[in-house]
Amino acid sequence: MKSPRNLQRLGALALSLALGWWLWQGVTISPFQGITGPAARYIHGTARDTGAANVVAAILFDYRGFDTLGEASVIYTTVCGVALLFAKRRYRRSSHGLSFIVKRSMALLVPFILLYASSIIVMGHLSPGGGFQGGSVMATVTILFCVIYGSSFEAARVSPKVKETIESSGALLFVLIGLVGLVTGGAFLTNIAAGFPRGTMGQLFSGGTIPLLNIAVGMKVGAGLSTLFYSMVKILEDPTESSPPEV
Amino acid sequence: MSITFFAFLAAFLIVTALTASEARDMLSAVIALSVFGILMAIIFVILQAPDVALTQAIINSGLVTSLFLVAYSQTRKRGDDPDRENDR
Amino acid sequence: MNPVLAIVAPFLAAFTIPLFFVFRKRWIGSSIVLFGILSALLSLFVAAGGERAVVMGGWNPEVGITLVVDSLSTAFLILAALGFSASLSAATEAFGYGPWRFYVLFFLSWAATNGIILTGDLFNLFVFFEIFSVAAYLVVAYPPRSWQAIEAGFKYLIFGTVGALFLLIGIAYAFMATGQLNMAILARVLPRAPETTLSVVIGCLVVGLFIKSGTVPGHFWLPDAHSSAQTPVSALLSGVFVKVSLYALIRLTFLLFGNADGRVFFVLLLFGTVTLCLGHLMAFQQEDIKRLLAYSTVAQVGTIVIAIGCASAGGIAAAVYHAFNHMAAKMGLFLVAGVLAEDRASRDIAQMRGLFRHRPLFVLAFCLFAASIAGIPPLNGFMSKWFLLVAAAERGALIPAAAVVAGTVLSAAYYLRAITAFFSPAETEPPHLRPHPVTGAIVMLLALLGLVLALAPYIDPLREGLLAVGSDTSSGARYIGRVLQ
Amino acid sequence: MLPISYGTAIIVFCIGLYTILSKRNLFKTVIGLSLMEGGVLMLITSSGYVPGGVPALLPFAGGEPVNPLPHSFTLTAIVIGAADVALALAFIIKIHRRYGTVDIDKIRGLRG
Repeated sequence: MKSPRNLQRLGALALSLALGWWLWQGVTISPFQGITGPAARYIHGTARDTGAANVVAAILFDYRGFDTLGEASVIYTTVCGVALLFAKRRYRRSSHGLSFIVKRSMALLVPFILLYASSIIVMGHLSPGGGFQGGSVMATVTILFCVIYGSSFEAARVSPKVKETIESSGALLFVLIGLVGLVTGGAFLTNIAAGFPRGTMGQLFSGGTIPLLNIAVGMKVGAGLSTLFYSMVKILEDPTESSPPEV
Repeated sequence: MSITFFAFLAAFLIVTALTASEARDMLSAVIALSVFGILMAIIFVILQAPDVALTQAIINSGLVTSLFLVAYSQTRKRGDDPDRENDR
Repeated sequence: MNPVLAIVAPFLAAFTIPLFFVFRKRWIGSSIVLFGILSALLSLFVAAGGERAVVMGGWNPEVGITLVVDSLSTAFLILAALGFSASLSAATEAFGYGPWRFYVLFFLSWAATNGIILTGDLFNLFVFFEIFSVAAYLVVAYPPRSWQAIEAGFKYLIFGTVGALFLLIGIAYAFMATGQLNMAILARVLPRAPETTLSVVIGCLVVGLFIKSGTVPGHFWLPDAHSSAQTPVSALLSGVFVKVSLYALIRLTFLLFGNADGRVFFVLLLFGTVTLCLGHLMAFQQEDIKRLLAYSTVAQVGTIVIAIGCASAGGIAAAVYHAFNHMAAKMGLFLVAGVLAEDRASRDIAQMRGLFRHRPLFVLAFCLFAASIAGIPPLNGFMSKWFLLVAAAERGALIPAAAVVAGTVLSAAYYLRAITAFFSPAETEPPHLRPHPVTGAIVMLLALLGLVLALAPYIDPLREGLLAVGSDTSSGARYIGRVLQ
Repeated sequence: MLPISYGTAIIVFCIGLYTILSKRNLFKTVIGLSLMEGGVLMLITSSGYVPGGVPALLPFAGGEPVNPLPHSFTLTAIVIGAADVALALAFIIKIHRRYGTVDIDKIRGLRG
């Protein structure tokens, strides 16, 4: 038993080392000659093309917005799948939560966390951040609630159906904004060319569809990750689940 | 940012990765993974990628670590969690 | 018709079904059917709309994400539309409309499949592969109370994620070397990259796609996933999902590396031959009918990889033709096997005696599909293998060609074993279980499709279309011109 | 600086692969996936680094910006990787319900 195991480890080590050497050989570090290709266009054209100040947000939500739709759909798929895997379980208190003082201070803290999350989402086109980051911060509120109040509390406040609605509406909003471009501008996810206002760079209302798409993604990710976390917390030993069905 | 500091961070990153891979105690491995995520976020800041660093800090070291902990606590044997005993 | 509609329609379905669940539960069933019809029709319209390239957001191809319809993607769009609608109909009969989350995943995988087929951007390809894979792990694991399915889904997840990471690192190296992501532009600039970098790009992309498609070093997940899943899902996995990874393999090898490095085709020939032999040998030993079919799928993947490895227009035409034939036959085989296994409440071939008297039409269809996939003349499977042998002979690849012929004999032997069991008399009368009108109709339609495909080399438009797919794809010039016009 | 960054990324990727190939605990497999993903992320982000560059936020204060395109890929890849890991953990909980263990050797369907 001992020796095949060691042999397997040795094989894995040898394979990993060989792969690493091969990958290292393939790295090309050429002396820097300025940014070329599409990236140059993104850097120099963002202000004119989109009106956003954050170039990464402009790439994510305008130039390559289709990638972002796909990326958000991966989370959507995962959430749907985890909910499918843990379907029809009872909700259960995992613990009674922490002390009164912690609960009170948490209650004071939550509005500020939510405010921070909203500002990350809404200012996504101006500063680092955006729908994904803000949505994740919102989902962290779920985790804090679970830790501090015990897992039954959170389900009583925000029902899973509300989260489901928010998640799906966020996804639909993204597609519908894309379809506006298809109707007016001739291409899916067209931003400025489809008539969305560019605004003044650096202002809150600028960048055409970018803030809207950020909000859509924030809804989708925030509700989705919160559902995901909660689906994994709520499960418990189910005595009816012991016999595996055949075929 | 000096090269020495960057090299130190990189070495530390590899050490945490090895710890996450080799630690016998699963809880230590998960904590090492969380530290790995935070170090990675610092390296992203040095590489001038604030967006990526923010996402990495929130998602990889926060959310994924908490999911790991949830999964770890769910997969321990029944009865060795004092909280659950008090519940009944 | 804008090609993006073929991707957006299934996405819309996936995003609205949860809203129907929350607000209007009674509409779920009809909305699933309507969205299914809509998605299939839009895919076919896009396929019929002729060659075109559109860029998302109205940018130029270098800056935005391009969607390209050319002859190869047209062929695979039609394949996906046929396979998904057949599987959807079978699923509505098998599961009803209750498990709406399953249908959400189903539509997401449909959208991702169309996305992989249409996209002209390397990173976008990875993103769609990831939606596709996550949805695939979960439809394999459905229903969540079946333990084999959960284990198979987890195994698929580990393999699939490693494959995806290899794909991603390959894309990262390609981007590092050139700074470009559009596949048409990469086809021009990638050959100028240093040779070692190019070999890393090729190696990582090919390893990733091998794992995703179930070619030999990464085939361990395939038999488990295909045999543990529910019947409509197994049919979908073998009929469409495997082909999508093979589509990406055809597209990337010919477009990016066709001119740069011919050695990749030798690798494909080698691993294709190994996969073919291993698949047939393992299928020969199986007692479980769904595992037998799953290993047969491994062998057919090997056959298609050999056809790609021939590196010629004829080889691509054979690969596409064989993909269609395998789709028609293997979907039918899985659907029939599912019905028969349900009747006997067992998937053991030895238990399946006397089923011919019980369900004669299903068993006859099984015989037809088995004969077709084994390659009995003059059925469609024989035709595509003939094309393949011609292409292999032109390339001078005699050992793979011999392996294909030997595999034909071996597969005839194991299918004959299953068919003998169906026709031999039974000790106990099979119980009469519920009828399967929809599955029966789909099986008949697939049989009809198989017969039409057998005639394809004699029908001028179809033959010309196949040859055009081969010649367009092997050079890549037409694709590049279409995108960069 | 760039060679260090690339080298670290590749080493981390290989540590992850070694973990997946050699460990028998399902949690370790998922940790390995996480490490591999971290390696790829670092590789992509490094490829966008420009010596002396500033973050790609308009207006560029004090110099040439770094390449923002790899950053957007990394963002996408982080989110996708987190989704994969979450799904794998959900599967592990589910498998633990059946077998009461997370050891690959003791789980029938995952051998071979």
